[in-house]
This record gives sequence, structure tokens and C-alpha cells, in this order.
Amino acid sequence: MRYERPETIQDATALLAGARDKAFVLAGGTDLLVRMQSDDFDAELVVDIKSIAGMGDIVRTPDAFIIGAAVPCAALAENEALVAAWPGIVEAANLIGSTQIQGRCTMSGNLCNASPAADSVPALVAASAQAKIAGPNGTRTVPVEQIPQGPGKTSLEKGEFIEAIVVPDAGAQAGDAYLRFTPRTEMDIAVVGVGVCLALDAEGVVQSARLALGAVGPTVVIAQDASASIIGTKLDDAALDAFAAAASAASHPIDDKRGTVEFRKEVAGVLARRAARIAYTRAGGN
Amino acid sequence: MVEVTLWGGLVPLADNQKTLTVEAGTIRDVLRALQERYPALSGPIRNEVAVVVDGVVYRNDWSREIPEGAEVFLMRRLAGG
Amino acid sequence: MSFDAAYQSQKFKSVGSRPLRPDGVDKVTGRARYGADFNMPGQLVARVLRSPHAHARIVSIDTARAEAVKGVKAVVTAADLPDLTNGDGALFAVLDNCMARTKALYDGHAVAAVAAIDEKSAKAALKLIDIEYEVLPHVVDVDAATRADAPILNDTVFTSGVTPAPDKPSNVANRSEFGHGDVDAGFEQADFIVERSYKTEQTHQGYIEPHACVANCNSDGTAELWVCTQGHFVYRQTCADLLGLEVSKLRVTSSEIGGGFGGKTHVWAEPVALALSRKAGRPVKLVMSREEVFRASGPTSATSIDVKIGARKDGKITAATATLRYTSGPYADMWAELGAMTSFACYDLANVKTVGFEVIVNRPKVAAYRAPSAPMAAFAVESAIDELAHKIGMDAVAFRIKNAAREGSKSSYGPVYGPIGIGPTLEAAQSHPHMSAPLGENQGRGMACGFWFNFGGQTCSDLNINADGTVTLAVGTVDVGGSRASLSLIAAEELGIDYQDVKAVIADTATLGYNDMTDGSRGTFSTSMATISAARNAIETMRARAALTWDIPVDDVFWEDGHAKAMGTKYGNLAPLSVKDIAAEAGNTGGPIAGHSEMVADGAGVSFATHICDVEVDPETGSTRIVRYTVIQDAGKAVHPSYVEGQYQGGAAQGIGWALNEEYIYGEDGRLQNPGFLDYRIPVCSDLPMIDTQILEIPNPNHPYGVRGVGETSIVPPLAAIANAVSNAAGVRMSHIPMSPPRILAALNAEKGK
Amino acid sequence: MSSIAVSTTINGDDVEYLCQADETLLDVLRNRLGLMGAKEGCGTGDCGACSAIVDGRVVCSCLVLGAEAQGRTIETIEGMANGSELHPLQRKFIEHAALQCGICTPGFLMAAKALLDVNSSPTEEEIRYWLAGNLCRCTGYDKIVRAVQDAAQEMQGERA
Repeated sequence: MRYERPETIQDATALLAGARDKAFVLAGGTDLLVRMQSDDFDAELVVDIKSIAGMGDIVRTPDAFIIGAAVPCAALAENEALVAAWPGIVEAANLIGSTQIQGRCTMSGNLCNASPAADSVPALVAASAQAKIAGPNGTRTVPVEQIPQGPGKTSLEKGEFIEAIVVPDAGAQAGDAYLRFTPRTEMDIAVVGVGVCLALDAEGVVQSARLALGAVGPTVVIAQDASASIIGTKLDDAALDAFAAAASAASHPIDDKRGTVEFRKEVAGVLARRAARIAYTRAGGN
Repeated sequence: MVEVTLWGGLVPLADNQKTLTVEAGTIRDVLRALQERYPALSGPIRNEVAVVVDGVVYRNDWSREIPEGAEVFLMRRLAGG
Repeated sequence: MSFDAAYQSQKFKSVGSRPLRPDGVDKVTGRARYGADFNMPGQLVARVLRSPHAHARIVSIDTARAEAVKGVKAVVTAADLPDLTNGDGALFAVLDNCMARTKALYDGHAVAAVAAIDEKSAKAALKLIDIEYEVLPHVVDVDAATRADAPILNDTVFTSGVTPAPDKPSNVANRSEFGHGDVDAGFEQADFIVERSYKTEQTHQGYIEPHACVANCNSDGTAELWVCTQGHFVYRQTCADLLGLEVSKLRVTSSEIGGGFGGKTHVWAEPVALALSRKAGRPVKLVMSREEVFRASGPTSATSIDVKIGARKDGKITAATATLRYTSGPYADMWAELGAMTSFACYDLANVKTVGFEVIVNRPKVAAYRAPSAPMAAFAVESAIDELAHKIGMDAVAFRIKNAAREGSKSSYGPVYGPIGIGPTLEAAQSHPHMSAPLGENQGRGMACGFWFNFGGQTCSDLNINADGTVTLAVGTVDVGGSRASLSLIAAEELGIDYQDVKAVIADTATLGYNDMTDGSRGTFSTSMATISAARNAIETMRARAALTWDIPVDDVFWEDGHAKAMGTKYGNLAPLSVKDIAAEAGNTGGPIAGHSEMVADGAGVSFATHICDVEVDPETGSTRIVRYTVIQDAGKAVHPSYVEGQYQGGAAQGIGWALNEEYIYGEDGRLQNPGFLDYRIPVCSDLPMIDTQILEIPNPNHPYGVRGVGETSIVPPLAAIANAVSNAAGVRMSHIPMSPPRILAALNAEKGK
Repeated sequence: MSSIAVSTTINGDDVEYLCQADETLLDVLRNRLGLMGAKEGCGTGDCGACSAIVDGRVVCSCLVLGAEAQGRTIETIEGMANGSELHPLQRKFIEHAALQCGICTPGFLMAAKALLDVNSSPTEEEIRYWLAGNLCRCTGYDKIVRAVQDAAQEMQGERA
């Protein structure tokens, strides 16, 4: 295996494109290095992108936050503007692993690892975030939900890697939240993950809402009709019941060592209700 | 004379008797007497027995005297953790 | 010199204080050397090939291609470990478990091993070992294994303890029975009866240090083993037996041990490392990965237990029965028997009967896990006792006090009890502030009792008085939790000198007499007894030296407060001689001064504890949070209270993990699905509250200072205490451990009739 | 696979080594630099026994490549004491019996030091969540949390 540390995006894409066999991008490495432990892991090339200028920066533009692919999740919580604008995304990113993992892991890595139970992805999807992809023939930007294609599979072409996550400006009366279910209080993979983002009008009526569910399908599930069930309401109990029921209905989880189908479907509804209420208060609702 | 109670596993090796009386002053005397009367007991007695005298478990100290009227139990030699 | 172990009440100067431990600085600076921290020049790296099948016949193994890999120096299979166990079934089980001889009996069972100059070539060689398996049907569930249609794992196993002896092989290797009285008559007199079946899943000790050793065999038959172990003398004996070495020629050094809890009382890969070293003619370092530790070391049993208890309206239990099925892995042992013995041990019962079934399954070979077999039995019995108290309408503690065993009670496993501490722990629990603290929403309080045997054993220690009067204490029991500090306190107390003047070390097998395994909570109990004996021997020598110095009869010299003193006034006022004074003259009064002890420290006495636990159950997700936890246990005499508290807190934390989250999860294919700390979830720091402890000190009559073992009992009550708390918090009686959120939520839904 | 030359700073000293591309920083520390204080408990970032501080952040050294250390500043347990004078956290861990077997202690001390560097008087909950990445099987964490609280107070006193 070869280790390369390019200084520019062009060098990185060239290296990735030039690899005959499997090549991996190394940002935080907290997923990649775990895979490297197993006996049947082999790769021709690992490209460490942390020396490329800008990869480690969070840039605030008038209408978005541009989060470099090598920004460790711990750094997100240290950026007051981001925490103020997108508390849900930051809390999702900070639930990944432990303090030690937080010091290394990145949201781009979380996205590219394409685990159905990734923590930051539901929050990013709810926030309609975009992924800026660098490739041999220039960059393109796609909604984050288009990156994961199934467990461990992404839509990235050969030579491409994620350069940054672009989170749009939240807008005034908006709020987001992320909750997950894990048996322990830390260090667990989500059994269910729920990201909610909603915007209100001056009277506190929900104008728009997005609900994204993790660990209840091969990729993040965007529950369209759940979002619709609370638009036009002030999140009264009936709306919340409908929202929770729709969230459960949208989930199509599997039984595995971390949870059962019934448990995931039921808890998806419970967390959707709780996350919606938090997002609502954050958006200025009473 | 000392009354000795055997644990379930040993009963078939002693003509299906649960309790026996033997002449003994120490634990060593008890074990010797039992083996003389029922030779089949010598295997388990050699490598997997513990002796309980008045509620206290002894795994090795066969010189322990047995007070008059004390209750003697043969138990499996147990492992701890 | 015979040693009088009887308890003498006295006022202690050193024992009972909380000094800094002698090995502390090494451990906080990273200098302490554990199993994987030792290297020998020219050492090879070992890798073990493990069966991917739960049950398969090994048709053929061809290691030619592996041996041809550049850098590979040796490849071993069972053929390199000839059977020298001559009919000793238990030893043969150890041999077969270290490397499968005919069948792979569980996912992870070792089938071959490689030693090479580096990891890369070792891993490459493993892939080139051509092994042909004939996959057989497997069974991993304790109840499924007992059914008639279950695949038979070992056709030489016939259920023992059954008359007439069965003629068909079975997965039930042994039936054991305990108890007295007439249970049927007892149930007739009962006004209330609780009958329920319980299951507990298999758990692992979870020590953070994986097994590791460096083995070196020389051509002249001498050998060396540096290993993390709970008993290097026992490892020496077992490895010598399996490899045909002379015991005196195999020197085993116990490294610092990164946790054991019973899981390091057994050899797993050490004989394989020695075999590789013998074949390669070079030292071999073998370190297990975390995955290997889960798949192929010694977790505890999975169990299935039926309990029935009857009691009168006045709260007196009239009859109690339990049928306990314990998995032992592919090799039978005594685990079910231990469960049957401990289940009702806390209670004074007229009519009791317990039956244990040892069940072999395609899972790793079970080893002891802190009070082995007791926590599962206590979960079933203490849950049923709690339910019965509710039915009668009696307070849970009062109900237990009414039925608790006391001096003179006939125990459910046979012998009559001497003085025991269950009553005092229950009374202490009744008056503890925790018992009357307010509870919040969705919160509930539960309590439970626990029993464990505690053992003594063969113990040696050497106490050498150095020229400057300071003392080196060499002991043979392994120090996992601060016992070097406790034993230094014991030596200082008996000699009457300052704790700082004693340095305790763990001797290797070539420098000290044989010591039994450090298990059964005997570390401090037995070695403190041996240390007192050694100290008394040294005092006798020092009295003689003082007599020589003063030229007076030794009978007129007595020892007090660390000094030799002359009796009476007939010799004028001779200034007392301190250890330092006597040591300084030792060269001329007879040579180096030491005290030795080679003894059997027995009479440990049984141990009891009562735990109280508050939990909060989220009714919408079934997740359980431990809000408050209190451990009350009798230590006889707490030598170093901080480390006694540490045993109480550590046992409780392991019990909490076992009760809520930890379990071995097997797939349909019989393979372990969660061999790692991500999905085998032990409690993390943020999962637990502070764990309060109360140490009772009811002296053990069979120890000079009244010391009892404390290491294991604390893991026995938590499973039941938490189950009872969950029942009081959420109104559901959980009968399957661990009480994971999916199981609690399903129970809550069933309760609501959804 | 040819070796990679790395020059970095460990515990204030300039250090150079060769390592394989896929070799972890943990293996470099233990097998090449003789810094055995970091322990391997799992090799997958789930136990924290291999914790080290890289550029001020506490990380699992088993999930960092040796090659990534180029030009960074690394702190390991061996650098925590000031010569023979123990760091307050090291002293308090011994005083509070906040360790039994001690295999997890180096990792806990690295994580606790990183915590007090950014939060000089953390609450019990903040300590417990920050240290959740360090597994301990012996102590039940009670005395570890108390030792960190005590050290924070003492270091706070020094600053005041």
C-alpha cells in the first residue's frame, strides 16, 4: 500500500484517478483504519487530504457554511456561528464515537463511509446540505443524500472525492435538531437516528419541514409525508402524532444485532416527535 | 466418631449412602477412612474434593482437627473467578 | 512452626489506612509492563488460524504452502502438541481447546498457528494453510441443546449423576442435585407461590488487556514464559504437563495484569506459543486481538433457570426449588453445579431442592467470571423472592430478613452455617438513607442479596529484612487491584514498622514456592495470612538476635511496637532494639534475617452483600438509566479501604453492564456477531452514577485480623437488583438478561396489550 | 511496500523514524520508539487505552497512521510528568485509588489532561461524557471521576 499526502486538489484527484487498484481518501481515518485492521483489507493507495489548503477550514459566506472535508467534528462545536445556525447538525456530528474519535472523524468521511447508521448524515439531509465533489474534470455539487447508495457504496466516480460540505444559511425562523437511540449514553452506533429541520412564519406556523431517518433503511430515509403532516400547524399534539406515525411508516429497518424491526419503527416515531419539538422551539416557536 | 455427608456425585460410589459415620480426628483421617471403606471414592477424593467443617470450606488443609460433634460435608472442589 | 490463624481483636496502626500503593507511579507514568510490553531478542510474531465454523470435523490440514512463505519459521497444528494428558479429562479439554485435534467445536476454535519474523508474513502464511472442513450441524442455545433433536457434540459424553446411567450420548454432561426437606409438602403449606422461568445470555469478563505472552523454549529443555495471568504457578504446571517439560525447567513470570476477573485463570494460547517457540528454536510473542479474546477465551455461561418459591401469609418461605441449565462450551465443567449450590444460599429454608444441568454447546470454553455461576442464579431467585414479597404485601427487605440464613441455618447446598453476615447487610440496607430517598417520574428502586464462597489455598511468601531495616515482601498471588499495598500494610502491622518501609513484589515461579491460582477472592485473604506467618517467623529470629546482642535468654525478650524489649527490670533498662538496629548487626549475629511461610490458608468463610439500585426507565424507548447505586458488603476487616471500595464498585459496574447491555449474539450460522467493544457494550463512564459503598466489618474467626475475601460477591446482586428496580419503575417483570431496550419496550407494549 | 521517513515532535523532543504506510502511530510508538505507555486494548478506537494527544486533541493512536505524524506535536503518557515531579492528575489518580489493574490509566490520564487543558473546572457530567471513550472494567469509574475533579480543583488553586 502507498501513502500519499498531496498539497493540492488537482494532485489528489490525479492520484486517485491514476490508481489501478483500490484507492482510499484519508481525512479523519476513524472508519478507514478500522477497516484496515481486518485481514482481508488490501489497497494500492491511501490519499491523505489534510495537507491541502482549505480542507481544514470552516468558511462562512453570506448564504452558506462551507465545511472543509478535513474539519474534525470536534471543531464544529468550537465554531459559534455554526452552532448558533445549525445546532442539530453540530449535535449529530458530536455524537459520533467518543472524544478521541471526535478529534479526528469528519462529516465528509461519515458521508463516504456510507453506513446506514451514520449520525451526521440525517441531520445534513434534513438541512438540505450539499456535497461539493472534486474530480479529475472539475467540481460538481449534489445534495448529500445522493452520495450514499447502500451500505458501504457511494455514487462517487473514480478519481472523485468530497472537497467540502455546504450547508445553506438557515434563515430566520428556522430550527433543526438531531436525536438518536443508542443503548449506552456514548460510544454506540445509532440504532435509530432522526434529523428534523423546519421553518416557521411570524405566528409560529410551520412553513416547511424536512425529516430524515437514519438506520432504518440501506440509506437515509427522507420521510416526505411526515414533513407534510406538520406543515401549516403549530405542532399541536395531533400534528405530532401524525408526524410520529408517518416517521414510523417511512422506516423499513432490518433486524440485526443492534435492534429489531418493531423497535426501530416505534422508536423512529418517538424520536421524530421529540426532535420536532426541539427544532420548533429552536425556530422560535413557543 | 464423625458423621460425614457426601455430595450427590459421590453417593453412587458409596453404596448409595448419603451419610456415613467414621472414626476420625482430622480431615485426613476422614478421607483415609472413606477411601478404605469405599476404594471407588479415592479418585474424586484425590483431585476434586473440598471438605466443609461447621460451615467453613477447606480445600487443602487436611490437618484441620474436627471438633467433637462437628458437621462434616464433602463438596466438589470449586473454582473462583 | 504451627501458625495460629485464630482472630485476635486488636487496635490496628497500619491496617485500615489508605496509603499510596507501591506500584502506583509505574502505572500512572506508563512504565508498568503488561503482557504485551515484554520483548526478547530475535523473537518471532505468532498468529493463530481459527475455525470460521461453529462445528466441523477437520478432514485435513496441509501447511506446506504456509511453511514456504519467506519469513515463516514454524507452523504448528495439533500434531505438534501430542496428547500427554494420560486420561485426565480436564487437562485433555485444555489441550483440545488450545488447538483442535479432530473437530472445531466453536467459531474461533484454534486449528493452526504460525510464527514468523513479522506480522505481514505471519498473516500471509495463515491464508496459505489449506484446511478442509466437514461442516456439521451446530447448536448454541442452552435449551435447544438439551432437546432430543439437537446435534450431539461429543458422542463419548453420557449424563453423569443420573441412575440408571443412560446408554445414549447427550449434550447434558452432568446432573447435580442439592437440598433438603420435602418440597412438595412445603408447597402444600404455601399461601402464595411464584413460579417463573428466566434466561441470561453469555457475557465476557471484559478485561481491557488482551491475552499476551512471550514464550521461549531452549534445546536443553529449559523454557521461559512472560505472561499476563492470575496464577503463574498454575500456568507453569499446565504448560509443563501439555508440553512434556519438567516443572523446574519452565520459569513463568507474571507480568502486570490488565484485569482478569477469572478469565486469566486458564491457559488459552500460551501452550501454542511454547510449541511454536520449540519448533522454531526462537522466542515467540503471541498477542491476542480483541476479536480473538471475545471469540476464543473463556466467557461465562449462558443460562436458563426455572424457579418456584412458596410462602405463607406471615412471610415464611415454606418451599423453594430451582432447575438450572448452564452452558459450559464444548467441554463440561462444574458451572451448573455451582449455580445449583449458590441459588438459595442466602436463605434459611426448611424445604429446598436445586437441580443443575451442565450443557455442552458450540460456544467458547467457559471459564470463571467473578463468583462464577452465582449472578445468574441470584437473578432468578432474587427476582422471584421480590415478586413473592409483592404478592404477600411485605416489604422486600423485611421479607428477606425474615427468611435470611443465620448461624446454625442449614445451607441449601448442605453444610450448616457458622457466623455469617447476611443479616447485618440487610439491616444496614434497611436503615441506609438510600432506602428512603425520594424517587422521580418513571423511576423505581430495587434491591437484592448475593452470596459467594471465598476460598483460601496454597500460599507462600518470603519476607526479607534488608540491612537498612526495610523489608522486601515477595508474594505469589497476582496483584490486580492493589493487593501489594494491602499486603505491605499487613507486614508493617505485624512487624510494628512503618508502611513506607515495606516493598511488596510478585515473585516468579523460580524464586518462590508454589502458590495456587489467585481466584476465589483469596488474594488478600490467603497471602495476608501467609505474610503474618512470615512476619511472626522473622520476629522470632529478631528476638533471638536481640537476646544474643544483650546476652540474655531469648525467653526474656518480647516484641512490641516494632522493637525487641527485655522483660522486667532485672537486666537494667536496656534500650529497646528496632528492626533497623537488629538488621544493622545481622552480619555478626547469624546472617541475613528473613521470615518464610509455606502454608495452606484455608477457612475463608462465605461472603454476603446487599445492593440497592434506583433506575429510570424511558417508557417510550425502553432504555434504562442507573440513577443511584449502593453496595453494602461485609469485608471482615478492610485492610486498605480504598481498594475494598474499588472491588465493590467494580463488581457492581460489571453487574450493571451484564444486566442492561452485554451479551454474546450468535447468528444462525453459529458465528459470533459482536466480537468487539463496539457491539459488546460494557458500561462507559457516562452510563454510571457514583457508586456508594458501605463496608461492614464482622471479623472472620479464621483469620488473625478477621479478614474476609471481598473480590467477587459484588457482582452477584446487581442483575436482580436492577431487574427489581425496573419492575418497580415500569411495572414489567423482566425475565431475560440483558434487559436491553428492545426487550423492555416489547414487555411494556405487551403490558399495554398493544 | 517501501518505508516512509517521518520527522515529528514527541513530548517536546525531535523524533525521526521509518514506518510502513499502513503502520499505525500506536505500533510506531510501541514497537519503534519504545514508548510502551500507550496500550492496545482493541485496535479499533473503541476502548481509548491507546490515547495520545496530537496537536492538542486527544485521539486514539491506533486510528492514526504513523505517516500522518509528520510535522505534528505529539504528547504521550511518558511526557506527562515533569521529570520526577508527577502531574497533579497522576498524583490524584494514585491518591484516590482511581486505578486498579492500571492498563486503562495512561489513556485516561491523556484524555483527562486534554479535558483540563480546555475546561479548567468541568462538572461531573462533563467529565463523564468527555471520558466516555476510555473503557475501564475494574473501577466502575467512580474514583476516576473524583480524581479528575480533585486535580482540577488543585490546578485551579494554583492558577488563582
